[in-house]
Amino acid sequence: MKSIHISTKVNGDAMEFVCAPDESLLDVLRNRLGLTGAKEGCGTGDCGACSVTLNGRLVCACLVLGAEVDGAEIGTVEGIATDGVLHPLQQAFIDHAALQCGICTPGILVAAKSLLDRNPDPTDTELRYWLAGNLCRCTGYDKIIAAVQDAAQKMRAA
Amino acid sequence: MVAVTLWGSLRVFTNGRASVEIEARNFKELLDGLVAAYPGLRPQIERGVSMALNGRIYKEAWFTEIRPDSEVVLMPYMQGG
Amino acid sequence: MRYLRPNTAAEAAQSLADEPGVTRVLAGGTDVLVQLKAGMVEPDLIVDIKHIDGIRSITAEAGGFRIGAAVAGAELGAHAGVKALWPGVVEAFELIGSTQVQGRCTMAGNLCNGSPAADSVPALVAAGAVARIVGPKGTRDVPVRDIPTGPGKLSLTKGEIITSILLPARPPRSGDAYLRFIPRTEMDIAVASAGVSLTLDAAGKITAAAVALGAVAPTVRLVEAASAAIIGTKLDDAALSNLMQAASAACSPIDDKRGTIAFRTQVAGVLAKRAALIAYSRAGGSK
Amino acid sequence: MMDTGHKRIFKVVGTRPPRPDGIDKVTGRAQYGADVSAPGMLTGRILRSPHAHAEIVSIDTSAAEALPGVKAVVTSKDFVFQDDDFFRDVQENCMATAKALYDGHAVAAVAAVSPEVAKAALKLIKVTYKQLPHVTDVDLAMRPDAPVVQDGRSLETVPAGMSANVTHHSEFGHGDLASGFAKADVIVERSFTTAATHQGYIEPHACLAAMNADGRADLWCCTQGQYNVRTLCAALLGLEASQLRVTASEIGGGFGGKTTVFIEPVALALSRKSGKPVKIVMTRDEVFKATGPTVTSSIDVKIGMTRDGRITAGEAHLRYSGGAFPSGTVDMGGQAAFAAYDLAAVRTFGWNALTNRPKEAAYRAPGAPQAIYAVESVIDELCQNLNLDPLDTRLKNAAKKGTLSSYGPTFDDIGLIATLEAAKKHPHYTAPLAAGVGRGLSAGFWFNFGGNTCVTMNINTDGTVSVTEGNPDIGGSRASISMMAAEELGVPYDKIRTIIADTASLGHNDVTDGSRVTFAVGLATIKAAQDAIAKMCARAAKLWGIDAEAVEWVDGAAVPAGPNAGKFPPMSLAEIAAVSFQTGGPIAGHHEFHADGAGVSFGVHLCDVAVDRETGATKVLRYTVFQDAGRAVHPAYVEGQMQGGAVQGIGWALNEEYIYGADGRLQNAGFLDYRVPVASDLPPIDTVILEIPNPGHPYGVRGVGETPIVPPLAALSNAVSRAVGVRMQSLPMSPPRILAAVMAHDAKV
Repeated sequence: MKSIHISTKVNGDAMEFVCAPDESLLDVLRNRLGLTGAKEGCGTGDCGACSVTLNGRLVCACLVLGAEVDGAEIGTVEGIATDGVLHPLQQAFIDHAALQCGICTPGILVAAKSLLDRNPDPTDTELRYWLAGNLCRCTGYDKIIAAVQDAAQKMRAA
Repeated sequence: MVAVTLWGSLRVFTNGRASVEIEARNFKELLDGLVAAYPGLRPQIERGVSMALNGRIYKEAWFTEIRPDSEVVLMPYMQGG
Repeated sequence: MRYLRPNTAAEAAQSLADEPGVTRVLAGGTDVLVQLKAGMVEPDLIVDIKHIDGIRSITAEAGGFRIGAAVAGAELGAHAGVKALWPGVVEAFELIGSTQVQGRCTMAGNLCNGSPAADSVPALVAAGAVARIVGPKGTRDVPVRDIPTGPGKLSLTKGEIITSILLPARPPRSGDAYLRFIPRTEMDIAVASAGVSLTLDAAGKITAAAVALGAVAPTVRLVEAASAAIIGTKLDDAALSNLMQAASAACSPIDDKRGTIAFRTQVAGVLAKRAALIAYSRAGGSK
Repeated sequence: MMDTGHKRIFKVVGTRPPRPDGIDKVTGRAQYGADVSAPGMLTGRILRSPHAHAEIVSIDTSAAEALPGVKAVVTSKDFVFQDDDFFRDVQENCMATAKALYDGHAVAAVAAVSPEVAKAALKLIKVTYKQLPHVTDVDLAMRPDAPVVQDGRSLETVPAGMSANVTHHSEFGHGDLASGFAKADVIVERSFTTAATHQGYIEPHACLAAMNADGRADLWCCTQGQYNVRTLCAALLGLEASQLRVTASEIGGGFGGKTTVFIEPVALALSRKSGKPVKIVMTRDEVFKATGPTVTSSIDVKIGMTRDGRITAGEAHLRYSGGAFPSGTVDMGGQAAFAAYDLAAVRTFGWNALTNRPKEAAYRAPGAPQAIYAVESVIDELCQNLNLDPLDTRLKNAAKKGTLSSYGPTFDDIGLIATLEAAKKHPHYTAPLAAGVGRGLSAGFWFNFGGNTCVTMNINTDGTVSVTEGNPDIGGSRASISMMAAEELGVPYDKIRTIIADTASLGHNDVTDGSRVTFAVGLATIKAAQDAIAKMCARAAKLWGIDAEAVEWVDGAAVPAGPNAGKFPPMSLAEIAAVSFQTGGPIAGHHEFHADGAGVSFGVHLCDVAVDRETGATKVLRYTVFQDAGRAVHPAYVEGQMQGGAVQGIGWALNEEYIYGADGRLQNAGFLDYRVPVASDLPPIDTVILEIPNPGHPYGVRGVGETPIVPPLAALSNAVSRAVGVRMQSLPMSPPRILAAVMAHDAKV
């Protein structure tokens, strides 16, 4: 298999890599770019632990080929905090005990941020459906919903 | 002597008795006494048992003191999640 | 394996036709990458069609809309015009997968995956949608209902790709709806589904109807008897009961991990009834 | 006695400080099993049986070994033969020897320079199988003519003449059943089944092993117990414990499923053979097929009740299968089944049978949810038959201090009645029910464990404290341990950092199981703090020139114990620490022990559901959890355990199940068709924490992690049964099952 050379932007930084044509963006991020924040929980788009944004759209990195992202902009959990300051969502997850084991947390933060970027004031139902593709096995989701709503409220007030 | 309550499926090794009396001052002596008096209990005791002493469960603790008036119940060794 | 990213449909079709090995067309990738991961397929060539000119656009055409083959669910869901004309098709498309999958999945991909349980297909069939196909020998238009021929099987020939799907214009007082049954509220494959499209006269009587069922037969089934059961009625209880019976009678499902024959047969009838009621209301009918 | 703490005013315990692992987890920096790499690392992959049951006639690895880039291939021959049944079962489960016992059973493994080469190498391994008849259903496996999964595994307690698949038999209880049932006005007898479910942790098992030719090895893995991993791997590979250092990664969920080994010994064997570090990461498909789901069960329950709601006798027959290897989980089911009730006559009979399924692993309160589901369902039906309030009926029969429990011992202080009363008083219980909505409730119980535990606490010269414990943090324990250290030492929470040691850095700790960590590690932390305090008091005494006995510790400082001791201002921990080098050297407290006295825990769950009678779909409308936590050290994390456990139980009740085809192969080895609850499936999960202190812990702490998965099964089943007017007897209550029950019922009416 001939490797492909790709130029892309991850969290605003220009990056280049080579990858096999059938290599997923998730494998590229984790194994070639050292960004292990996105997790592989299933590899089939059923758990959301690898959620990232691709040109502003929320996607599962396991369902994107590395070869597809030439010229694209990718956002991962590593890019959510700026200059060492936590994003309100990140702070709210800590404050509300919205994470336990934390393996789903990066994906949920990327997904929740993607929603709040579009809809700063979602209902609980909208939030629950938006996050339906992000499995969490520890929390029962209750505190996740509370944390996102609290962050949304703080972001609206800011 | 200490009266020890056994769980039901062990009674085939104690002539059908649900409770047996053993001379013991601690868990270790109790287990040794049980095996000596009822050799059929040996495999289960070697696999592991817990002891409830006055309602509190001990998983190992050979030298836990047992008094003659203590409530002593033998239980399977448990594992959790 | 090779990865190609052609800029024209003709180029894509030619490279697919020229490849002697296994090929896969990549649009949203939400099925293809799962197949790769599971080792179900090891393609020699993957053709990414997303960079074909015009393939990501939605354009008005003859009173309807032409949906490019690489338009993602989230993009169609944001299109007010299509949503107003064919709400059932849009809601069917939007039911596919999670928010993450919606960012990538396409109707053409959903159709070409060949699953009898594909969500968008019953709605497209009920809508009378037509796929535009480009192949090495040129372009042809084929009704969506004629594309799947069995589980995983299509009427497309080697080298052919779907480049767009046309949702036709429709008469006034028309409505459509799609419902599916899944065990959870999200993230499942349809166990049974129904798409209904209908048109009313000024008095609220149904003059035309199409009822398509999913996940209850090897391909999506357009049920003439179900349409007949409601044409000429105002969806009174007797018509609904006949519709349910006709829909259930048209089912020939399988028992599998997702549902039983009895369950699918029963629920397909229930969904046809409920979808008909929504479509009727959307067409302006009142009960 | 340890009861002095109960009335104390807590300063840190009971507050909700941020977790120390929080920032790492929200920024993506936390390192889980699959997140580390080593220079020169190889990729390990495992070849698995496609058959439910097959003799392994031969394995030819020569073609794989010849493939460029393949550095090692291992089979069962690469492990040390184990005499002991327990170790041999672990080893056989990691790598099959003579037979493949289930779909997905490992038969060989490779290490190669890349995932692609490893994948290609697997295809080159030629395994010749001779397929054997299989059995995956527990009732069928118990038939005398059933295919035998493993012969010669029956314990001495199993009566002769049964199928060789029956490995365990146990009986618990007391009193005379016949006379108990004779006193009943109504007797209900029902049979139930529950499907196998999986813990469903989102992080697949992953490890990185590096082993040298001299037998020295390092292993990084996601586990609930690094010491147990060391014990098992050392045995399977013939290593000395001191030479194998195991480091627990951050763990992405366990719930009991990461209390044993699957890939770790394989990675070590590959590393030993190749001389290079080897990383193995399971795919999700492998997790479902080849790690440890729960038992499946088939249960008969018979309960007699008087007209006024007193239970006169209870009897249960429990048939569990823990898969292809012997399992004693049914013992715990039999002990727990009737534990919530004060009964004069009670008896449970348990059986475990081998089936061609993966070896069961623990899952939150193993064995209890199934048994209690069956018992609580029958109690609910009796309440319906006799028109009794289900809460009052449970209160009338509830176990309390002094009750002879159904599993033998007499209960000490327990919180069941308080928990039931809290549920009765709660607005949820009296909220009006809409038409078609059913309300269900269930009690639940779990034992909770203690176990072997070590803690070291270093007093740093700048007045901060480093705590080292040995249990992976699966529920916020680094926070709760730091809180207990802060409480006992009298210093602020943020002066303490708790880390989890590798196996070389601290003595043995049992696995994180049985809801033991906050109890047992907490207790060790308190004792280690007391040890450090004694040393600090001695230093202060030296500085003051008085006897050590004349110094006591108050609010984080040494003070003279009374007017006779002399008049000195308090000397803080920081002040003592600052001069520790000059007063005798570094100061550390430590404690190593086997913790006993974990208090049992009870919970009561209440739920409202609406069922669509035309499709069998269930919607959970409202859910409230009531549980005795003894003492909630960090209440938000206690709530999190209650909510998470409840939702796992809801999944078990409604949709989660292992589905096997007629060929004995697993049909739904993925999150698409193994349906764990998603956010949109659920309402808020309300929680009410009760605090009935555990007399066995100075702060009153009880384990809280497992009990919450127990009640949801019956709470949901009772709610659904009441909503549709049909008694459900099988889990999960998937829509096809509910619809079939409703249609059968409607056809009769």
